[in-house]
Formats: sequence, C-alpha cells, structure tokens
Amino acid sequence: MSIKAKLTNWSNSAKRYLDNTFVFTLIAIFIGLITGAIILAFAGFNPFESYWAMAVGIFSKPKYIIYTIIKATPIIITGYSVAFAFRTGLFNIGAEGQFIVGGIVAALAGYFLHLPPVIHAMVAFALAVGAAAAWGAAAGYLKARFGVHEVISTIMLNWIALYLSNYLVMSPAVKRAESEATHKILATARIDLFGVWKVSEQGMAWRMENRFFHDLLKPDINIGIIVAILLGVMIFLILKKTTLGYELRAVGFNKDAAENGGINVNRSFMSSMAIAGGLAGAAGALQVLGVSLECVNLSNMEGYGFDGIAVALIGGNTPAGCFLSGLLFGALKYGGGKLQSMMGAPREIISIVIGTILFFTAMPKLIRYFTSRINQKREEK
Amino acid sequence: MLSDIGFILGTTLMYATPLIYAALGAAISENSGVVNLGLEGMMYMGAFIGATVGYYLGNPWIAFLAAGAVGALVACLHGIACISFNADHVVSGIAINFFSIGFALFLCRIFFDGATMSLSLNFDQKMPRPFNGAFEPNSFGDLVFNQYATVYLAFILVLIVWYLLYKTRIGLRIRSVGEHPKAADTLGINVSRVRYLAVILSGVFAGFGGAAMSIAIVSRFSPTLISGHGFIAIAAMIFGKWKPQGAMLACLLFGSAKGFEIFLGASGLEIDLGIFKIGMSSQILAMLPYAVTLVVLVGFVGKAVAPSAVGLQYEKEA
Amino acid sequence: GKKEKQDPDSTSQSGVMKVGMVSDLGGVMDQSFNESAWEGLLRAQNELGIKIGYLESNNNSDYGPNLESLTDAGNSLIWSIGFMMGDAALEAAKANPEQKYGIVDMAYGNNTPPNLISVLFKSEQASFLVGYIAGRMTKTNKVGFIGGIKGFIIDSFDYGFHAGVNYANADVKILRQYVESFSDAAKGKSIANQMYQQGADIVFHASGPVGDGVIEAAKEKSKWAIGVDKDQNSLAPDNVLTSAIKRVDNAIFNIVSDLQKGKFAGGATVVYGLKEGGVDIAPSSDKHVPKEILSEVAELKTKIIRKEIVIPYNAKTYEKFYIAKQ
Amino acid sequence: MKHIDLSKKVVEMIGVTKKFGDLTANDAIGLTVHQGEIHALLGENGAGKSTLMNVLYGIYTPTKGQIRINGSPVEISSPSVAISQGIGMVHQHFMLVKPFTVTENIILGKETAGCFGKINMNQAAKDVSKISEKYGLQVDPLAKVQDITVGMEQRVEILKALYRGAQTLILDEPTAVLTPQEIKDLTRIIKNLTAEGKSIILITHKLKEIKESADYCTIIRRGKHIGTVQVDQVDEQQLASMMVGRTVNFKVDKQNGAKGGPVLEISGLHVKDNRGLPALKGLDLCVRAGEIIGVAGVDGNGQSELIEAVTGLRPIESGSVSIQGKQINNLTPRQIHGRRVSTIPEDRQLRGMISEFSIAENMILENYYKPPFSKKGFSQTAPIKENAQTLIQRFDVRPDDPDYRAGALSGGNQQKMIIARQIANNPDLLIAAQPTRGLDVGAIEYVHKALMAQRNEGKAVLLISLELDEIINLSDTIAIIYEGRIIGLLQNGDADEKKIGLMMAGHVN
Ligand SMILES: Nc1ncnc2c1ncn2[C@@H]1O[C@H](COP(=O)(O)OP(=O)(O)OP(=O)(O)O)[C@@H](O)[C@H]1O
Ligand SMILES: Nc1ncnc2c1ncn2[C@@H]1O[C@H](COP(=O)(O)OP(=O)(O)OP(=O)(O)O)[C@@H](O)[C@H]1O
Ligand SMILES: [Mg+2]
Ligand SMILES: [Mg+2]
Repeated sequence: MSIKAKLTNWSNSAKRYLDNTFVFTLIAIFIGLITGAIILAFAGFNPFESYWAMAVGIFSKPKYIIYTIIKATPIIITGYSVAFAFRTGLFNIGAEGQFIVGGIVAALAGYFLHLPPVIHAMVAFALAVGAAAAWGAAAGYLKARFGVHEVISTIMLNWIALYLSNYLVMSPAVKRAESEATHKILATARIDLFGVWKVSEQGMAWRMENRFFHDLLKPDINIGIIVAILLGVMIFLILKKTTLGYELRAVGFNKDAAENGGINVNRSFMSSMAIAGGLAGAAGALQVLGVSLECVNLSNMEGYGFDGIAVALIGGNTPAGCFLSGLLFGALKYGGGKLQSMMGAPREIISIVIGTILFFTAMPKLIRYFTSRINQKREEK
Repeated sequence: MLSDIGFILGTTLMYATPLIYAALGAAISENSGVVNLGLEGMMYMGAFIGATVGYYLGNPWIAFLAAGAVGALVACLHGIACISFNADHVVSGIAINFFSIGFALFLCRIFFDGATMSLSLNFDQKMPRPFNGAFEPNSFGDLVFNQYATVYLAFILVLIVWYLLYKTRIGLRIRSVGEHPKAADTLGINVSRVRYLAVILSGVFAGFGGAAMSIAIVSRFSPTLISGHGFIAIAAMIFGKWKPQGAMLACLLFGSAKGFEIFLGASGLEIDLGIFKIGMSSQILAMLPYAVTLVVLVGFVGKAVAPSAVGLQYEKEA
Repeated sequence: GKKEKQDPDSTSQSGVMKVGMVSDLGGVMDQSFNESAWEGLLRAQNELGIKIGYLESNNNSDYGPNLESLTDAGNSLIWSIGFMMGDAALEAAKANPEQKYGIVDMAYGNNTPPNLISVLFKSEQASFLVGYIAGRMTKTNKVGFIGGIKGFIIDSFDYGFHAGVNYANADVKILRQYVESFSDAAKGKSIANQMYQQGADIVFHASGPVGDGVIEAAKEKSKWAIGVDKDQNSLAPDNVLTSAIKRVDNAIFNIVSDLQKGKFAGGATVVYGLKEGGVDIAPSSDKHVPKEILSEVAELKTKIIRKEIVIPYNAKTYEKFYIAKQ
Repeated sequence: MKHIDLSKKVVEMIGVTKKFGDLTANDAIGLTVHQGEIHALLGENGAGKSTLMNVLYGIYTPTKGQIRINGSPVEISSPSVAISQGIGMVHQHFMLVKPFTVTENIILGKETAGCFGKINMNQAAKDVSKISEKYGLQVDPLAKVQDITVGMEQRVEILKALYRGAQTLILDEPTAVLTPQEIKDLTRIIKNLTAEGKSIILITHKLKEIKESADYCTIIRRGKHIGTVQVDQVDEQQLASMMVGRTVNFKVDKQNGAKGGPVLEISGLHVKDNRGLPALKGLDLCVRAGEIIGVAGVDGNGQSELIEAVTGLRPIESGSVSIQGKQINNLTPRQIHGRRVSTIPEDRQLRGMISEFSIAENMILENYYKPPFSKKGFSQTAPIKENAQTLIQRFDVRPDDPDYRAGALSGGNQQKMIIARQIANNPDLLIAAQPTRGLDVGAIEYVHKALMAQRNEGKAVLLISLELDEIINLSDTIAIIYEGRIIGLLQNGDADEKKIGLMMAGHVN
C-alpha cells in the first residue's frame, strides 16, 4: 500500500491527463454501461428499455436533475477529501467516519445553539468541519508520532465515529422522542432553500397554483452544490497556488527530499489529514443542514466515504474530475432506483456498472490497446 | 470465572477466523507486491457462493472449495488489471469491491427467488465441528475448542503460508518480486507468473474467509454478513507487519477485544471503579475492539516496513 | 423476476389500480417485515388483480426521492415501510395532497394528513405471548432477550417480552443485551452463546439479520430461540420454539382491499394488535409448545383483546405494569 | 593479453539498434568479445552503454540487429535465455533484494528445493561459500544484504552471475561506488576470471581503470559506435576526446585563497545509525572559510550519519556541532538552512529532488515559503519561473525549460539542478556528498569547477566522497574517517593514494 507507489502511478496518469485521461474515462464509462446491459439482458430485461427508463428517470424532469445533484453533492465532496489526501501521499479510507463526525456535530450545533439565521448555519458548518478536521488530523498525528499506517487508523476511526455518533444520537438530551434520531435542527441553521416556506400553508397554497414550481420544490433544494463548487476551487488553489500546497505535494511525492528541504513532514501529514477530514466533515454537515436536518441512529456505514474513494479515483484525483465523476455517480445511483421502479430490475446493476467503470479507468493500457487495434483495422481497410 | 475466560477465548476464535483467512490472502498478495483492496469483495463473493453451493449441494467442503474458487476467479480479474495491464492496484481493488458486491446480490436474487439472502443450510450440512461432544457441554474445553473445522483450518493455513513464504522456493520468489521485481526478472523469474499465483492465492483465501462466515458462523448469506471484514483484515495484515503470523496475532487481538466487549456487555453495563461507577453503554462498548487496536498499535507495535515494491506496477520494458 | 414489471402510464388507461412500496434499508426480501409487506401486496395482486411495484432504499437519503419516483409512476397508494421513513412519508404526503400514502410502524397522532394512513403494530402483545411461553417453558429459570439497536420499536419487543416472562413466572431471571447492530450476526451469536452458557435456555431476539446468529447458537447448543417478525421456524425447525410475528401483510392487504372498494381511512392511525390479526405467535408454535401452554396463551389473548391486560411497550409503561401486577 | 583466444568470439553484437519511442538509444552498434578478454565500454552519460548491455542480457529486445554467442545466432528474449547462454550481468544499480540474505540473493531463481519445495538454506550457504572461496570473492553467506557494505554487495552480484555458470560477465560501472582497495580487489578478481577463460565486458567512466585492466575498448557516443581500440595503443587523453568529441581538462585550478575562520566545528559527536547502534563515536572536525575539507573513507564508516547529523536529519546523542560559533545541535533542517548551510545530498533522487516536480519547483525546495516565491501564503508563479531560468542559464541545465519534469532529466542534469539550487542559496558552508557519483567526465569537470569556485569565494566546503581522485584533486585538507571517528588529517601536499588507502583501512602511521 505504498503511497509513493500510488503517487508515481498518479503522476504517470497526470502526465497523460490532458491528452487522454478524459477520453479513457469516457471509454470506461461506455464499457461499464455495456457490461450492465449484458447482465441486464442475461437476467431477462431489455437493456435498451432499461437504460431508456433510467435516462428518462434522470433527465425527463427538472426535479429529477435536482434529485441527482442532491444525491451527488456529498459524494463529490467526500471524493475531494480522498483525492486531496491522495495528492499529498496519504490514503484516506476514513472519509466515512469524518463524514459521520461532521454530520453529528452539525446536528448538535444546529439544534442546541441559538443564533440568527445564516450565522447559525455558518457556525454549525464551521464547528462540524473543525471537528471532522480534528478527527482526520488524529490519524495524521498517529502516523506522524507513532508511525501508525493511516489505512489502519482511519478504518478503526470510522467504526469509532459510527458508535460515537450513535451514542450521542441516542443519549436522552439529544434524542427526539418517538424516533431514533436527533432533534431536527433549528430553522436558523438550515441551508435549504424555501425549506420552511414550501411546506407552510401559504407555501402549499402557492404551490398548488404553480404546478411547475410545485414539482420543482419537492426535492430538498439546498446550497450544498454551490459549496461543493467553492470547495473544489479552494482545493485546486491550495494544491496549485499556495505554499501549503507546495509543501503537501512535496511530502506526498517524496517525503525524504521534502524533509531534507526543511519541510516538517509530520506536520504536513497532520495538515493534510486535517484538510481531508474537514472536507469529508463538510459533506456530512451539508447533508445534515441541507437535506436530512437530523442525524439518525445508524445500523451500518452509509457508504458516503467509500463512494468518495471511487469518485476520487474515477475523477483522477483532481477537483474537476471529482465533480464530474460525482455527478455521474449520483446520476447512476438515482437512476438505479428508476430502473427498479420502472423495470423491476435489481438496483445492484448500478454497483456492477460503477465497478466496471472504475475497473477500466484503472487500465488505460488496456483501453489504449483496444483503441490502437481499432485504428489499425481502420487503416487496413 | 474459568468459563468466562473460555467464553472470551471461544468468541475470539470465532471472530478471528474469517479475518485470518482474508489477512493471509492480503499477506501473500502484498508480499508479491500487489495491493489487494478487493478482499472485501472477494469475501463477499465467497460468502455468497459458499452459502449457495452449500444450500444446493449440501456438502460443506464442496461449498468451501467453491468459495475459494470464486475468490480465485475474482482475484484473476485483479491480476489481469494489475499485472497484465498495469492498472493502479488501489483503483482495481476498489472497483472489484463495487463489482463483486453488486454481482453477488444480483446472483442471489436469481438463485433465491428475488431475495438478497440465501436460504439456510441444514444444520448437518454445515461445516463439521471436529471436537463436538468431546467435552462436557459448557465446560472450558467445550467453549474454547468446540469450533468449526474452518477455525482449525485457518490456523493450519497460517502455518502453511508461513512455511510457503519463508521456507520454500516459491515463497522466496514471491517475496523477491514484492521487494525487487527487476532483480527477480534479471534472474529469469517470471514476475507476472509469480504475482498471478500470489494474487490468485489471496483470492482463494478471501473466498474461504467469506465462506467461513456463511457456512460456519451462520448458515446463510445475507447482504450485511460481510461488512468491512476485508478492510479490517488488511489493517490486521499491516498491523502484523506483512507477516502471516503477525496478521494472525492482530486478528486474534481484534477477536479477543470483541469477546471482551460482549462479555462486559452482559455484566450489567456498569463498571464499578470503587469511587464511582461508569455506565458502559453498549455503543461505547462497541468501540472497544477498534480503540484497542489503535492503542496497541500506538503502544506496542513499532513502525513496519512494507515490501518495497508494493503497489508498483512492473513493466518489463519501458 | 419479470412479473413486477410496471408500465408507468397504464393506470389511467386500463383502469387497473397500482400500489407501490418503498422498503427501508433491509431491502424488500429481508425475510422480515419488508418482505411481509411485499407478501401483502403480492396477495393483493393475486386476489384483487391490482398492479404492484417496489423500490428499495440504500441509505436514509433515498427515502424522499424513492417516494417521489413512485408518486410520479401513478400509484394509487404508496407504502412506506418502517418508522425510519416517518419524516419522508409525512413530507411526501403534505407535498402531494392528491396522492394517497400509507406508513407502517409510525404514528403522527392528530398531525396525520388526510391522505396518509399510518399503521401501528402492537409488537409488545406478541412479545408478551412469546415471553409467557418462555417463562412457562424455561427449565433453568433463566431466559434471554437480544435486541438489535436500542430504540422505541425494539423497546416494545423488549418490555413486552419482559412482561410476559414475568407474568408467567416472576422467578425467572431475564438476561438482556443489545448488539448495537442489525447486521453483525457473529456478535448476535456470541451474545446468545454467552446467555446459554450463563444458564439461559430460551433466547428471544428482536434484531433483524443478527438473529441468524442467535438461532445458529441455539442450534449449536441445542437450546431454544424465539424468532421475530415472521415465522422463523424454518431457519431451525428443532430449535425455534415460537416467533413473535407481525402480520404486516394482513394490514397492507386489508387497506389495499378497502381502497379498491373506495374506502380509505386517511388521517387516521390504524392499530393492528392481536384483535385485528396484526400480531400473533407463529402458527408453527404447536410443534414444540405443549398444548396446555398454548391454551393458556389463547386465554391470555382474549384477556389482552378485552383489555384486561394492557401490555407495556417501554420503560415507563413497564414500570406501571409491574406495579399493577403486584 | 595472454589469455585472449582470438579464435573464439564469445559475443558478437551486429548492427544492434534499440529505440525507445522516438529516441534511438543504440544506433547500429557492433561489439565483439573474445574469450578471455576484458572489453571496456566507454561513453558519456546517456550514451547508451547500459541499454546495449541490457539488450545483450535479454532485458530489452533490440529493434534491429543480431546477436551471436559462440558463433551461432541466438534470440535473447529474456534474462533466462541470456543466463542459459552463459551471460551474467552486474547491473549499474544493483539488483539485490535488500531484506534477503546473501545466499538467498545468490540462489534466487536457481534454488534447489527438496520435498514441499523446501529450500535447504544451510546447504545453499555452503555452496555459496564454496564458490566464493573458489573465486576469492569474500562474502558472509548469512548476512542480510541491507547490512553489508557496497563492496560486498558487488561481490554478491558477481557471485550471482558465477553461480549461474556465467562465461561472459558484464560489469556496468562496477567501481563507481568502491574504495581504492576494493577497486584493486575487483581488478584482481577480474583478472583471475579471465585467467579461467571467462570474458568480461566492463563499463566505466574511469579512464585510468580502462588503461589498467582492459584489453579492448569500444567507444559509444550518443548511441553511435565511434570505434574500438586496443587499449595499450591509446592514452587517457585520446580516450576522453573520443568519448566526448572534444578535449577534456582534468585538472582543476586551485588558487591559493586565504583561509578564514572556522565555519563548521564538530566536537565529540556521537550519533546512532538506523538500527540504533553507534555510528559516530566522538567525531571531531573543523572546516574553515575558504577551504575544502575532503572526508575520505570506506563506505559505511559513518559518512552518511555525519551528513545527516549536521543537516538536522538525525538526532545527536552527544557532542556539539556549531556553525559560525553557534551550536546547531538538533535544530530542524529548516533552521540549519537558516544558518546558511547547504547540502548536496548523497542520494540525489531520494533526498535531493522531487522527480514529479518541474525544474522550477525543484529550484525552490528550501525557499518556497519565502518572498518573492510566496506572498501571503500564495505561490508566485512569475518569480519562481524567473529564478529557475536564471539558474538554468548559470548552471547549464539541459533542457532549459523550467517546466520540464525533473525526473525526466539525465542524472548529470539532475545533479546540476541540485547544485544550482544549493549554490544559489549562497551558503557559508556547502556540504557536498558524493557530488559526482555516476556522472560522466564532462559533468564531473563541471561539478568540480563549481565546488572550487565556492572555495575561492571564501566559502567553507565539506566534501564527502568515495572517489579518492576527487578528494585528492579538490581538497585542501583530507580527513580520513574510520569507524565513526576522524583518525587523521593530511594536508593536500603530503597525501598520496597509498597513504590514504592505508589509513582508510584503519592503519594510522
Ligand atoms: N515463476 C514462477 N511462477 C509460478 N510458479 C513457479 C515459477 N517458477 C517455478 N514455479 C513452480 O515451481 C516449480 C519448480 O519450477 P522451476 O522451473 O524453478 O524448476 P526447475 O526448472 O527444476 O528449477 P531450476 O530453475 O533450478 O532448473 C514449478 O513446478 C512451478 O510450479
Ligand atoms: N527504459 C528506457 N526508456 C526510455 N528511454 C531510456 C530507457 N533507458 C534508457 N533510456 C535512454 O536511452 C539513453 C541511453 O541510456 P543508457 O542508460 O543506456 O546510458 P548509459 O550510457 O548507460 O549512461 P550512464 O553512463 O549514465 O549509465 C538515455 O538517453 C536514456 O535516457
Ligand atoms: Mg548506464
Ligand atoms: Mg527452471
């Protein structure tokens, strides 16, 4: 699991990025969809109809697109988290736990603090990000101080975060009666748009008259995706334009040389894991402040962090790549539901498709081999 | 008292077993230089195939072998990607997890009439327990040693893998391609062949690990049966410093922490420290195995060094 | 299978009624109450000739979009299965006043919108009965309860069972432990093992798939386990003594059938207890439970139905029940 | 030349061409080696010597050309084929598995195994001892390779080839890392081998060695065959100019500058090595402004630890290190840079540069956070680029593109880049560790001039090198390090190779 190895791989792919990676990824997506089609056909579903149902289910109404975006937002950001750590030589399997920490802190701050609107949301967000950053930095600290591999520590911290969150959710002061969730956050902390108004009597009355907007308002529209864009720009700037980014990348690529050059490698591990943790925490906070408005007692990992790994890897560990692959991911997941409701096809197809896409993005060499064969054939003709 | 210890030891063994299989797989694969994050998916497939073959054929050993075989098949994909086509090991491994988890559930629906759980094996079609009846029920010996054959097999396999890696020709070659593939290549060793062998073996072991769950610990497959075991096994392998025996100890540590957790969970949910009592909620207890692992790592385990070429693709000619 | 295939636009044209359901995280075929709900729909499909369909949820954020998808698909009634979906169902009902919804295991009291019907099951009643059986049948005077994750739904099983055991025999000690998981079957098995080792001979679980492990332990140690939600005897015919079952299928079928006849008790909370055939002990109980105990159980049922005994469902009501009994 | 049997051509390479993409590394090269011959291969860095040998050893498949072994054409498709054809190769970068023992490294791929594939390690170790005695190549069969000296590593490499029955042995720059004694041993071993009828292909940049041991020399320039000469008919100057295509100046101008006060003072320094064993045991050393102190010694006597202790990379147990009179014990590397100390590290790719970074980014490795390269935490692209352009011009780094990836530079240019950065820091003390390792004469000439210029500007220079010639040529004072102590100081005038060599082996007087 040598990170240096990963980085070398990454830098190799970075070299290719401009000319080919995007194309390769598109080809991989194509192969993924074909694989899905074959399996659908094998199981007795018409693949064309199935994909058509999916496409209709994703694109045919504006609200579907909004659902897709809402679904994509958290995994875009956990994707950033994983990608950022990768770029600085660390493998953050812990986005899952950092997401949970961000979520629960946002839920607590959103309910217990009493602040004016906007400020409340910002404070809750900041606290959540701070807590998750500390959670991430803990893994960085263990690596720096004790040489504990971040893969182990982040896996362990994921489970600890899960149970800690459940403990908090179920503690008497926090738990909402007749539920297994925290109290709903206060309206002042919410970052969804028209969330309160749209279900008020007034709002409902207006909606009944404006059917188009009525439909449009059904999803939990929130500012998450805008924050995601801002965070993406921020990561890009940190990595490419700042001194901190220089430092973190240097450590990521060659920590011995960085150390020799005077960079504090241990501090760098911690900063990098703190930023990665903060990002995942931001995803959790946005989910709570904008969509769920509460934290529930989790019986298992929800998979935001693990999906983030796939998003980061398909996205070539760049912010823009994560953004696009996160959207794709969100669309597939949302569309997968449509596949089930419209066609009765099992939604596991989507995992298979995502796995296949990822599998083939890992193998530019194979794709290059195929494309060159095709070109050859063409030339022969 | 003795029976409490017996219970904790028995639970330790039960918990550690599937992890030991997968951790052995991780150790073999990484010693050959290939990172295998796909273990989770391979265990998943193994658990499903084990339960399914067991259900339809009624023979636990065939089921167990079939689980190993399907693990090998999935591992082949990982091998093709990482060894033949220079894929990034991490990406391929994560891809395999998505793929196999989806595929196992998909197949399960086909074989079990739309359900994502298989049907239960008959009790007498599960793995045998070689020492069943050899001890008084509930005696110390019974609690510790009345385990499924998969438990004993896991420990035998630790020994075999240790022997294989450190005493035999193929082991020397596996480790050499993990440390310095080019050196091995210049000595006429077929790096790809050795790595394929190691990766496929790791898949076999992961498959066994899955089946050890679905045809021994319980008797059917369900979608949450394997949840994070593969990753914990990888952590255990790193914890064990890339050695099979070390990985085994790490798994046992983890298992015993689980045993303690359950034991403490029964004893009234309160720890009396004389001066004051700490209420131990079951959520706090549930953190125990993970926290213990971290504490032990920090306190007792020095820095470990991975095989130098782990995660690197080897291309014969640039 | 293909039979669930749906055509989104068919309702209005063919006039065939469509009913859909959204499962919670366990999935439709969870061999538990999601599946039971689906069986109710299947029965409605066969007997009433309606069209049915489902959507599964992978995590908590799926509920809302899934309900919306089914709403767009032109269903006459959409079921949400499980209290986890409580908020999502309420929100959907408010946003779509013309669409009818139903939810299982969740009540909103006076706030129930007129287009939403909620169904509660008195799990504590069934738990009480299996508790009674356990209390009567234990030879060691020790029985166990294993819960998945603590919460108000599992509480009703927990306290109902406690009350039942206690009612049968106040000397029986009850071991209780929570798994903190609905998936870690190995942990369920270890906990059951420990309970059996400490002398319990009957263990009741309310823990979803974790119960696989509990039943496994019973098999290995040749002890009794009591199943939950559905008749779990088939998992271990010689070791599952009885099961506290929840007839979600009946509730769903009845309400769909009413709807077809034009009746829909929207805005109300329908309670399914013993009386309504909503909860019960498993039919297979007669395999292992002696006749006389079963007849005592039958008597108890009448008493419960007549409200001569009111079964507790949480710590507070349990305390009262306890006091009342003294 | 007495062993050469001109009638037996053991290796013939005919018109061998090897292309890497667009780059032609070997362009129709011919090479003939007879039995019992030592054939030198000479060429600048990147001339294509290693490539040609890798083709012969089956690591690369040639784009064009033919290879004949003992007169019959063979297609060497893999190292196994080469091995079976009696070819052995000691690679420029050793191909040793560090955590393995000497024996394991030697038998790897040709293990004899008993039942269940078990290797009988004791037997194998005995076999290894046997052949090591036979050829006079001393090794400890049970030592781990990570614990042995470079000299022994080399012997292990040669044994690996002999164990496989090599008739023709390729040695790719075998002396680059050896001490004079070890080089002498190696020369003796090579001669022994030819006496047994084996042939040697020797790649080296050291003309003196070619003169001393080789029979023939083939010169390659930019992938092209320039010529093959009989070594005893040419002199070093001729060889050098054939190699680079111009005349080369070996001597460095040493002006008699004025020595200043002490810049680096080390007294009683104790430091542990990676395994926690004492590496420096009370080392004393003083470097003054305007002088070059050369530390000579056999590899593994504490040189690496000395550099690391002075640069803040390794904790100091006791003793003191001072710069300009102020103690710098256990300061961080950055604080030590702040005291105007610059280092050309021993292993340039490991510690000196970040391969994935551009030249420009590498040029600011110590100063990236200072203005003008950083303002308010933001990197300033223009000054960074400008800085790189200036240094590229001044130190003749090729190609002159600041955005070029550093890892893609040739070894010599990588070294120039690092030296440029360190000298640009304008240090009071410059530590140069193995500054010319693996460089060709042209590049060496350049580095030596740069070091001398520092001295002449009144800076203190601490030179640590395994190249005795380099030490003798450059140093004002030579300090001999042995087992973690400086056991003697020789003024440049009274230092000769023999005297130093003896002291390096621990003989004082
Ligand atoms: N590269 C490899 N990959 C996988 N298995 C191998 C590899 N090399 C050898 N083996 C296994 O080890 C056994 C012995 O192989 P090997 O070719 O080394 O024997 P050999 O030819 O008798 O030995 P030697 O190479 O010393 O002549 C083979 O049966 C093969 O299964
Ligand atoms: N695997 C490779 N891929 C691409 N280019 C290569 C490869 N190996 C070598 N080259 C290039 O081929 C040329 C010849 O390299 P080679 O290593 O043979 O030189 P050399 O004469 O051995 O130099 P040195 O004295 O530095 O060892 C160089 O320009 C080098 O960059
Ligand atoms: Mg070379
Ligand atoms: Mg062989």
